[in-house]
Amino acid sequence: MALDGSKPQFKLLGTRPNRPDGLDKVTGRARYGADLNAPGQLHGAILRSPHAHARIVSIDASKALALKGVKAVVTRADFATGLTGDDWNMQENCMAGEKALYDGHAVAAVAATTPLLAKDAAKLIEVEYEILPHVTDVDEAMKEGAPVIRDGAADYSVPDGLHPNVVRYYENGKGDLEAGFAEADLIVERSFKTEAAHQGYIEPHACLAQLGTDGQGELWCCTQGHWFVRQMCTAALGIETSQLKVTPSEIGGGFGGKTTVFIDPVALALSRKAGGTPVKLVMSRSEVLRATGPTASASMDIKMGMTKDGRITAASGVFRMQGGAFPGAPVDVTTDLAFANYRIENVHHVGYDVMTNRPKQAAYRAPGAPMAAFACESVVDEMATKLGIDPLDIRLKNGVVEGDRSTYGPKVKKVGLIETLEAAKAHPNYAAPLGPNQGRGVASGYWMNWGGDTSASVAIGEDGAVAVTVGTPDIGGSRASMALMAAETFGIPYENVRVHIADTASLGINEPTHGSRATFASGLAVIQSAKECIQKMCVRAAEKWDIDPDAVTWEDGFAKPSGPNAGDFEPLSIAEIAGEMSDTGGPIAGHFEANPGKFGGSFGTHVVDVEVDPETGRTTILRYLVVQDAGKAIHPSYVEGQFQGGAVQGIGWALNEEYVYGPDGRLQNPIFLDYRVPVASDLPMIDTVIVEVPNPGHPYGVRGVGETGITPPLPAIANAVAAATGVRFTELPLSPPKVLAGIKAAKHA
Amino acid sequence: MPEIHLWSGLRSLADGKEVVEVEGKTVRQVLDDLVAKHPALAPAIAAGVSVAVDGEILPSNKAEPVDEDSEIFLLNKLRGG
Amino acid sequence: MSKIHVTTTVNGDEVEYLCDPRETLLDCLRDRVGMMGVKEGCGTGDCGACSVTVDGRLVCSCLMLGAEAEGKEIGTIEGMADGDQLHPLQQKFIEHAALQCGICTPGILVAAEALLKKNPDPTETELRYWLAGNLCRCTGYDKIIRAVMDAAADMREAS
Amino acid sequence: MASFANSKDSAKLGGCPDHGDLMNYHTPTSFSDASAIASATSGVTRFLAGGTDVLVQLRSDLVTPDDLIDIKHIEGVKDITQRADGGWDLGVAVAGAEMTEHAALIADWPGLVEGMDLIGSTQVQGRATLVGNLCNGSPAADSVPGMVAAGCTVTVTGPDGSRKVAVEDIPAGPGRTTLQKGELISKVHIPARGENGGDAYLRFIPRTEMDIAVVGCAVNLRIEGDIITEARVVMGAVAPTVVLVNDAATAIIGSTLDETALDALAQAATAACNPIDDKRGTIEFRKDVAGVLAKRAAKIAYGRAKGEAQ
Repeated sequence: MALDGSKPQFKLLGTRPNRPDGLDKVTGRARYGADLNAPGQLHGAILRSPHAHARIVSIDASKALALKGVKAVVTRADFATGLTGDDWNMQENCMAGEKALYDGHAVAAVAATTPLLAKDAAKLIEVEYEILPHVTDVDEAMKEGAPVIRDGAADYSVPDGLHPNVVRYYENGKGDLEAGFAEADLIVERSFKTEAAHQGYIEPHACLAQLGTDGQGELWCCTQGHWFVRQMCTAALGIETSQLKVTPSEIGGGFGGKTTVFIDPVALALSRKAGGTPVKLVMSRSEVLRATGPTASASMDIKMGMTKDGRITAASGVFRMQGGAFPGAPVDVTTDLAFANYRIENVHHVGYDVMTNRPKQAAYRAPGAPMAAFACESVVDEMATKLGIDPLDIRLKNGVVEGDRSTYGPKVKKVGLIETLEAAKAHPNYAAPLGPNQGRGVASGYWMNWGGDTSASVAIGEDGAVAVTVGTPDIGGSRASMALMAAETFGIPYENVRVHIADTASLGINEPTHGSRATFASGLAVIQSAKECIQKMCVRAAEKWDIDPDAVTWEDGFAKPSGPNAGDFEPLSIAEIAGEMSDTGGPIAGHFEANPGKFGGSFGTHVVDVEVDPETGRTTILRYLVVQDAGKAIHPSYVEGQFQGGAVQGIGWALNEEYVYGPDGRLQNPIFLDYRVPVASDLPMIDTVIVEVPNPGHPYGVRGVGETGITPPLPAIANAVAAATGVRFTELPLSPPKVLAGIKAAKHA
Repeated sequence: MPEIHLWSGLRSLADGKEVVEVEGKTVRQVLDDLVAKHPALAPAIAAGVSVAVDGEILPSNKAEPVDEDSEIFLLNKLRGG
Repeated sequence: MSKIHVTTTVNGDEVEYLCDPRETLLDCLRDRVGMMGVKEGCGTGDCGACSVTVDGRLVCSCLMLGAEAEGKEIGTIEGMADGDQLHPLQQKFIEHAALQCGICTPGILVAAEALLKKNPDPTETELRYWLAGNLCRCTGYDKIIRAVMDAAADMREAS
Repeated sequence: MASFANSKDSAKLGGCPDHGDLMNYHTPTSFSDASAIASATSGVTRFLAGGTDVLVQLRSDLVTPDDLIDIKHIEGVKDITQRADGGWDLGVAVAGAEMTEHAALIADWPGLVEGMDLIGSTQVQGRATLVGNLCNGSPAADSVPGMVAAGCTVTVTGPDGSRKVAVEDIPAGPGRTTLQKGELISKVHIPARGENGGDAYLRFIPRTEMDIAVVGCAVNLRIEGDIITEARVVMGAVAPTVVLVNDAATAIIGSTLDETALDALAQAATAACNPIDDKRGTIEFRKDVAGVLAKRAAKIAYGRAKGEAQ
């Protein structure tokens, strides 16, 4: 579908009305995953492996079951058998089978009459383990002799001779690397590492599950995508999808980490075993950190060549991605997007998906992209510095524009990288004076965005008010943007639209709110559904006026004769048409089901100023600017919110967040005290500039904005620290001990 | 005829070719033809790929039309957060 | 099994509950009193989602036992609005888009209100340090800080 | 004295058919009663004041006490009183927030109070106490170096009555104290500030708030003219317990805190470190930063002693 050129002036899009769910969320009324109770419910608790890698010899739950009030214990034996591929991985991750594969891996679960009793009972389940050697580092896991997590996990893509822990291999490239490097005046080659970071949503996973022995069930849970939950749960339990109705609660953050399941199949299995009694299961924070998320960690080698005047001649990268005890690290995105900012003739990248004894990685905001950006944008920055070229200028010179051949193959469509660079250059932050021990860093990043399975409906009420029903949970204000797009399309007030998030029984399947797709894809679905309503209302008006439906137009909430030749009739409002709908053909509703493409990627450029304490190595963020292409900002406040939130998550990942494993393979920092996400006093205001290069693939020009924002911060901050200290750091996080050691080493060198 | 560009890792499964000329008017038809010409690619295609037709990434809709002169790139299946 | 009987005041109303000695005030407020606006994000006092006031003092309800609430005055997000009249902080949070997912919002509102009672004219830095124990993963805090500062200015003008 | 027993028998895990983990909650109204309860029990005992460590341990399944003794029902535990000699007595349940709202206490002992104030969030400040921080036994406890530097003592009440103990003699190692079974701290005593004195506490954390100290340093000193005549320097998080570093004090006594004295101070502070490598910092880092913080804290304390606004 083409950009709607007939509507250059929007009445509502770009305004900032109050979000429809605002009142519920500031009064404590909004109901999140853990906020629903069912009469007679039981409470679940999960027993988790304290070992990084161990064979489960036996499980004896008799002592737990002997407690009064304990109603059910489940182990892997209570789940479906015969699963393969991703379904098997998901099931195995929710409940260990033969082996516990990481510290925190679920091995059994119990349902009892109170939460404390369930917790106590879980401790009484006796598990005999045979402890196996473990590995938690990506480079170690690839070495000969490293413990094998699971034999036979590798797919077709892995060449012979690699360690069985390498389960996927990806190689892509074009041009002639050798010739490209030969042309270069400057070649920089460096290796980089990033640690795993957790999505860090403040709401732990929670659900309320009921599953009868008749195979019919209901599930209430916090999720980014309840159809995904339904598919996974029914697969894990061996029931048909239609038998399970999943209703999403309000969701307390997800950032990718709630696009899969961890506890939902377990709660359903407990309910089934307890004879269909509802079971509530809520994770603790330490369970969240030990057994859900995090993102992959990475080990990367980058080599880039540049001419004296700053043209990139060649780039190559090797990306080793650690995704925990299962296949699925985002090796493809990391490799394909590594150099995607640039027009480069000669490129080659190789990616390895590597298993270790860590929790199964889950998607985290632009999964795979920030690590690659850290490596690549650090090297580009170093080259710019060495050649004495302004870092924005070097990106302006090499940045992709429409028609360029992308580094990963296809031609580049209309994108806004150059516009973000120009806006960053013009921003006062880029000219702000810097003091001693201060430095400025720049980096750009990209996310290609997503369409995906999408289903929505729009229905007209008897009074002309509009009910919009979508299947993408509202994580960050998407109800407001849906209502704005519907109201804009109908030409009615924003307040006349109410947006609902449907359960899995009420719409066709929907992918989750992920891939920065909700405003694009559900928005598109809402607009198209609204247009279908409008078309039907025009038919009703035409019938009333006894003229051809083609002679009726829709304008600002009214059906009107399209011109003097169509006849002279008083315009009919949406309310008037709705009031008569029973007598004019019945209900009026529109719907949309598709898997839309043309989602239009989003580029962003960040500029950050830091100060590094040379005596302690601590980095303070002084100023932060996010410039990003939104295509069209439907509700600018929530677009800015995405920019700011993404940037701050990136700041955390760059400076202090990391998974720390001890020699015993146990996670050492499974609480927020030591898993250090940024706090309010760590940060300045996060300045934003919304660039709008409309996406031709959306009627209002929307591009997804959620993910790009976490991609530039890692390199931007590393580049700023390099400018402030004169030392190039290649391992994240830039924690004070690391930075101070780097400063000291440089002094002695 | 439409051309399908393969990522490097796939080329060994297609007699070393980087570009394969295929027949078909939809994504499904050209992928079927690709596998018919190079059966070793079957597991890779079955594992799921994203397809970019003339620069536009099509997540999974195999009914999307392909023109005579379309430039098609296979990409690893992409996923967001 | 014997439980502890507690009589306490929540948002001005007297309530009674029976609790296990191991249950936290957070558990009791949610499961025994039905104040679901009080959220659990960590259970270890690191995230502030369960912030309430006890005799006017801001605390994490996960770091206090339910049994300790005997005779106290507890304030939660549910008691913040005056009937159908939102507190200026609540109104400003909506207007400034100071929430995305909203899970941290009740705790931050309760914490911000406690600050403004003590200091009606905080600097941005004072506010940021006061709220350092309230984690928000969505917003990067920017719009939260703006909303509180704006509400504070309005409240000063109104008083 | 009220006592709520959740169950009577000693059966913990597995022994009791009704329930698993049990905990008795006691609310004595005198320290002798509290001591008697603690003396009588054979299981794990914890005293509950602010609870900011006890509840975390309970929640994390690290420690589920058999008997939890809430001491906040004892008269006087929330009092801050100035003695006739100018010193201060603090009740054991005085929360951090109550100290930071006490202008006269801050005027006397800004460093001691800021050490307390650095613990946790605003919310934690509403509950956390000096004594809880001390008895938790963490070498990284933020309030302890300041107390030791000030020369604080505590009253320990036990089955055999009460005795006064220097704060530095309480910690015995990570998570351990020298308190005996049935003993608990019943009062904190802060010396009189006296003339021309100043104290300061600084800690290093990766973020600006909410972290456990990677290194902490308290300095308390007195001057005559520009010359330092008395000093106590205490390091935190660099050894199994907080360390009173006499060499560091010696390095600045008799000086005007000139560069030479500061360098000697830093060296002595670093030399006193016997830290570990852990998730919060490396040995090398802790040693380096110990010297840096000692200098910075000494400068603040010196400025305060001179009456300069800080």
